Amino acid sequence: MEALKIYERVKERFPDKVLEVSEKKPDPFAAVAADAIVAVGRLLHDDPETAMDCLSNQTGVDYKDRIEVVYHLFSYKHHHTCVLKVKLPRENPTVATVEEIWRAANWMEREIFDLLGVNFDGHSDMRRILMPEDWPGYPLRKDFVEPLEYHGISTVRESPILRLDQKKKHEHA
Amino acid sequence: MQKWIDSLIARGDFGPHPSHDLVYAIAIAVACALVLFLVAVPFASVVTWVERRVWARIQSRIGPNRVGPNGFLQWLADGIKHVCKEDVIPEEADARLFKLAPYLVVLAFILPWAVMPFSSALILADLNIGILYMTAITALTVVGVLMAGWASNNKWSLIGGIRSAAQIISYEIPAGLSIFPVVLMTGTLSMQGIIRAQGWEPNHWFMFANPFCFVATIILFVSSLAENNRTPFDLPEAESELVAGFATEYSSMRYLFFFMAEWGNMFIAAAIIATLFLGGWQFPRVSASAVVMNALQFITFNLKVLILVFVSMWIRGTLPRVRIDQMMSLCWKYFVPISFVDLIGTAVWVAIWPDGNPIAGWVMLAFGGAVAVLFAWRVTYFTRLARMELYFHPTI
Amino acid sequence: MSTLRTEEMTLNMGPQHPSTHGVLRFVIKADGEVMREAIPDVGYLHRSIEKIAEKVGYHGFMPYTDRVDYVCAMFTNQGWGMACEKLANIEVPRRGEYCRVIAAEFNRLASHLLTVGLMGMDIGAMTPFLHALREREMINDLIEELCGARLTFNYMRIGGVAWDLPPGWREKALAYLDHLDPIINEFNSLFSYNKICVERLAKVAPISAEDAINYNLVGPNLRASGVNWDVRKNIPYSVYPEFDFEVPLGSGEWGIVGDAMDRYMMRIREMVQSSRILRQALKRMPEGPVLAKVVRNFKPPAGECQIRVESARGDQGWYVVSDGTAFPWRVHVRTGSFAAMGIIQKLSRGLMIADLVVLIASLDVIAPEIDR
Amino acid sequence: MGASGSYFRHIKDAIVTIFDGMAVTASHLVRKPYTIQYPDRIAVRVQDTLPFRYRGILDVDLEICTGCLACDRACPIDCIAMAIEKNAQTREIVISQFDIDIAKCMYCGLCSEPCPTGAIHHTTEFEGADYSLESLIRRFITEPVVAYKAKKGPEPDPEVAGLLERGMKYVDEWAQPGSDKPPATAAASAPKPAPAAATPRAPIPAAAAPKPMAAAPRPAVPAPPKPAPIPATAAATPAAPAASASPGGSADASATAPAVSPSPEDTTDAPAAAPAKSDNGGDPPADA
Repeated sequence: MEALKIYERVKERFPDKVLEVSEKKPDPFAAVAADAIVAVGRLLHDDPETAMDCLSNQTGVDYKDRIEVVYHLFSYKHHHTCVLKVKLPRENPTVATVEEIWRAANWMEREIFDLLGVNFDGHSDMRRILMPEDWPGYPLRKDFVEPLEYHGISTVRESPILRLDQKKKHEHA
Repeated sequence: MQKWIDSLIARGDFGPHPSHDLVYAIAIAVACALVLFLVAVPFASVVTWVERRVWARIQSRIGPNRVGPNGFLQWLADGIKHVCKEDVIPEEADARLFKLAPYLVVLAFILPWAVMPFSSALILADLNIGILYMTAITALTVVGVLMAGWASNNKWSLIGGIRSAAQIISYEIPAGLSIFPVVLMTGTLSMQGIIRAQGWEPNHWFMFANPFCFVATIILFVSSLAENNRTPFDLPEAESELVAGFATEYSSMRYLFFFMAEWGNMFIAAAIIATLFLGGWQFPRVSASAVVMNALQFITFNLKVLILVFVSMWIRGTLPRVRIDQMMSLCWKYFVPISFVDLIGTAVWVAIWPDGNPIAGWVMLAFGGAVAVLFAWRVTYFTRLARMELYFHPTI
Repeated sequence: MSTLRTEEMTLNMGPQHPSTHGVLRFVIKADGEVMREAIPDVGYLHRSIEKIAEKVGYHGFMPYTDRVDYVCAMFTNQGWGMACEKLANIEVPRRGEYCRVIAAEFNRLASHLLTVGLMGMDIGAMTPFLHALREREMINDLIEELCGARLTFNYMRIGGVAWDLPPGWREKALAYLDHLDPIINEFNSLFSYNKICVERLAKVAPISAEDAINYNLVGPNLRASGVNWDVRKNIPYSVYPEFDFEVPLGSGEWGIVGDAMDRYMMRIREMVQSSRILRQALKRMPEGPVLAKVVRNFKPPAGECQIRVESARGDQGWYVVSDGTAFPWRVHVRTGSFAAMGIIQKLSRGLMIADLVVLIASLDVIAPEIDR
Repeated sequence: MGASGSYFRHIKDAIVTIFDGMAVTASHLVRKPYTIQYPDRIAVRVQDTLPFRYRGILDVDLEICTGCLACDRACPIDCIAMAIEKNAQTREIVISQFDIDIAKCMYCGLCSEPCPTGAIHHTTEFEGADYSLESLIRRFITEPVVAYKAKKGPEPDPEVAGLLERGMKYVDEWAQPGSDKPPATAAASAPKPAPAAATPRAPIPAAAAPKPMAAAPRPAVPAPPKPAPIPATAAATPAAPAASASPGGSADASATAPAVSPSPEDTTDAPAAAPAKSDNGGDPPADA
């Protein structure tokens, strides 16, 4: 099934929860209300017409004014794919977990939590996964500033070469 | 040897009224030291070089070839390196047991040399329970290994030690049961007695005496691999699972001891098989001179042992490691019942042909030959399959 | 009778451990040799490649993709290239596609050789490992001649490849394939069919098809569970539809469908298929340019896309968001190893410690790909 | 039957497969080892056996460097530091700095790809181990040199001509966008028009070079290709006006302004970085 048709099916079922269906090329996506993602996911997963049995990819994007969680669903039965998005505020973004529908979401949601700071309600194991437990901030946010040191270990290596033009500027300053 | 020392005492070489016991003790100590330093330790060391070279060739590599001619002195370099390294004892370890463990392992490796029948005359002590002594002493390793695993205070080491204990004790049983057929046939436990009961011709070896003995030989060989923690039974030090098993925390000289014992035990295990089943030092009587004969016998014995050691290296280069439950099921489900069948079969065989069956010897030898021919054919097949140019070079 | 008081043992495996393929860590809760659970702890090789992508621009990110999965860097190259091409709607010249397929399939061979070799290493046989690495070296030599590097290839560019095949390379490659096919048979005789190997791998940690899909396993791990899915066949990309090859599936010949032995044999069988593809590709190589015209200052129109590439570790997803500037807004790689690590905790229950090693090796987990 | 059958089948399988495995390993005892005894026991230095495309330590032939800064801009990790100055009278470009941090370099080859003359190129040298990071910085310039400028007609200086020939051969290895192969002969890369007309602070050499790195505001229309490529060996160009695009790789945009270096991790910003030995204490080019 075409992705756009899938979005229409979802829209039939949840008319007010599908906020936007994009024609955006190359891949179209449907934005879903944050509180409906589990219901929509369950629908797509259980409906034999769509049978989205695989959460192929789940990730987050920081758009400076909002954070989006992107769900790439895929059906091994019908070999079709669709993209769902959930738009969340940047302050304390929270969305329900889809772990119960697709187990693969467990680790992917941990990664999103780790790198973008999105909280997943009902997640069974909401810990950081890639970064250390005590790392400050969420690295994939656009306003993340890397700390200069971590437990006394410097995180920067000064470049031993200096451009002459910059050096001159530096001297002027 | 005793007579020779007695004659020296009589000549007054040890003073006018020496204590005989003291002289004997000194003589035994000197003899033991000579055997250890001239045979055991060099063997255990040189064999590391041989093993690495054989292994390397199997793996399309060259192996150590820099120290000395063709890397022959690599073992010396490794030994010196180990001695020079810092001996680390973990803070949390049980230091006394930790230090003691390697000595026990080395002890289990040294003691069997007392009954090692190098030739008809070259044997320190031809005990009338020689083979029993041998099996009993080699099992002493388990104490050392378990102690090392426990004292390291490291969970990986502990698992290695426990595995080793389970393994060595289990495989004592098929190994012991495989020795009994020979004892049944010869009626003696003395090493020399068993060898003298065989002939120099292969069809007079106990391996080919009857089909049961043939199987017993293989079981004894595999069991000895397990007792020495060799591949495919190297679970106690399984490097991909337990890092280095019981030896994880060891370093320096103590680590060296473990591995010297491991390689030395290969010699001992091979010597047991050569003695029991492969005719030991038996050599056709080509010379009247006792010295020449003993020299030839010494060479024969060592050659047989080295071939067996080579096979065990070769197996190490071929097989993966079994899992602990599989190792146990192999022992208890396969080896122990088959060993019992062997034992009973040999008993029946001996009851029917108390002096052995000469035809059986030839038939079994022919069977062995057929296996060898089949094997050679497979080797040729694989050599052709890979379409690689042949390359003969003993050392590179 | 009073019962013996026992205690659960907590073992720490890794991050420095011989069989964790890089730096992984497992916290093992064990009852003697039997594990209650192995909890994976990843992130030791996290190099924030996705963040780097946002800062180096589209062309400049290509060498970094090599580091996403350094065992099969061609596929990450290709995934990134394809994602950018899809965003900017660039068509790669046919010869360029052929070059990509050839390089990628050689890389698949190299990667699978490493995997099957490591399986040997992990269950205690050193020889299969070195035999596999010997063959891998020869492939590396070929790739080195093709693109100048042995590991981090940086061979592909947005719009094609950076180098055409060097003169005489095709003959060398074909000769190598003639050499490799019997070696695979020999490897099977040495290791794959060995009774100990079969006993170690068969019936260990079987994954059902439902679990495999639910946990998003991809590539050989998925096919071993009997799911007929290969991106090369099902969502054809590049010039794969032009080649005749089969997709091997797990059969449960040695035990249960989807056990470690099936996953292992999947790699062996895929090597045979890769060799088939390579022969066809090398023989049918068309003439023409290898690199499409792409501006140096590449700025794809704003948009987002996902690309799926069948890498050696399975379906690799590249999700790229472009905002129309010279730097991608967001890049995300969904890798096979990351998903495979997610299932280990579930599978590990009731396995022995030695089986965990087999499980990791059979899932073909590569640390850099998990952490990125 | 079943149980006992499988019991004996296990034994049979074990014996047969182990037998075969042993035969494979035995057959390896008569095969040649694959090991190369690097570094001492080899007939030829490994460096000499490596393919031409091998990406080893970078080297720069300053004699043919046009000072176009393309490599500097292409480097994704900023390990190349280059500074040029424009002489207003002679309209020559003077290169006053050309440092490469070999410790940082990741050997991706992106710098030598856009080089018009093949001045910056990877050698087959790979032995770079040293005792300090400082000594891994290759400083190619000891005193400012005048950038190479393509001559009208064949290159007069035989030494430079040789270098140029080598450089062009290197450049030809790279796939030329859109152009039909084969590389070595097409001379697609024929003499790159050197930095002819250039305006200060906009190093147009980059624009004139075949693959300008500059940041075009939008994907630019490919410039009209220059007809009649000239054999590289001639190393001559009919004094292509700077405005005209290059012959071979005309695909790329003709840029307008030099881009900001696209790498934001510009560690060179770090203040007080760089001990920066003022006098070229650096090593000579890695050229063994």
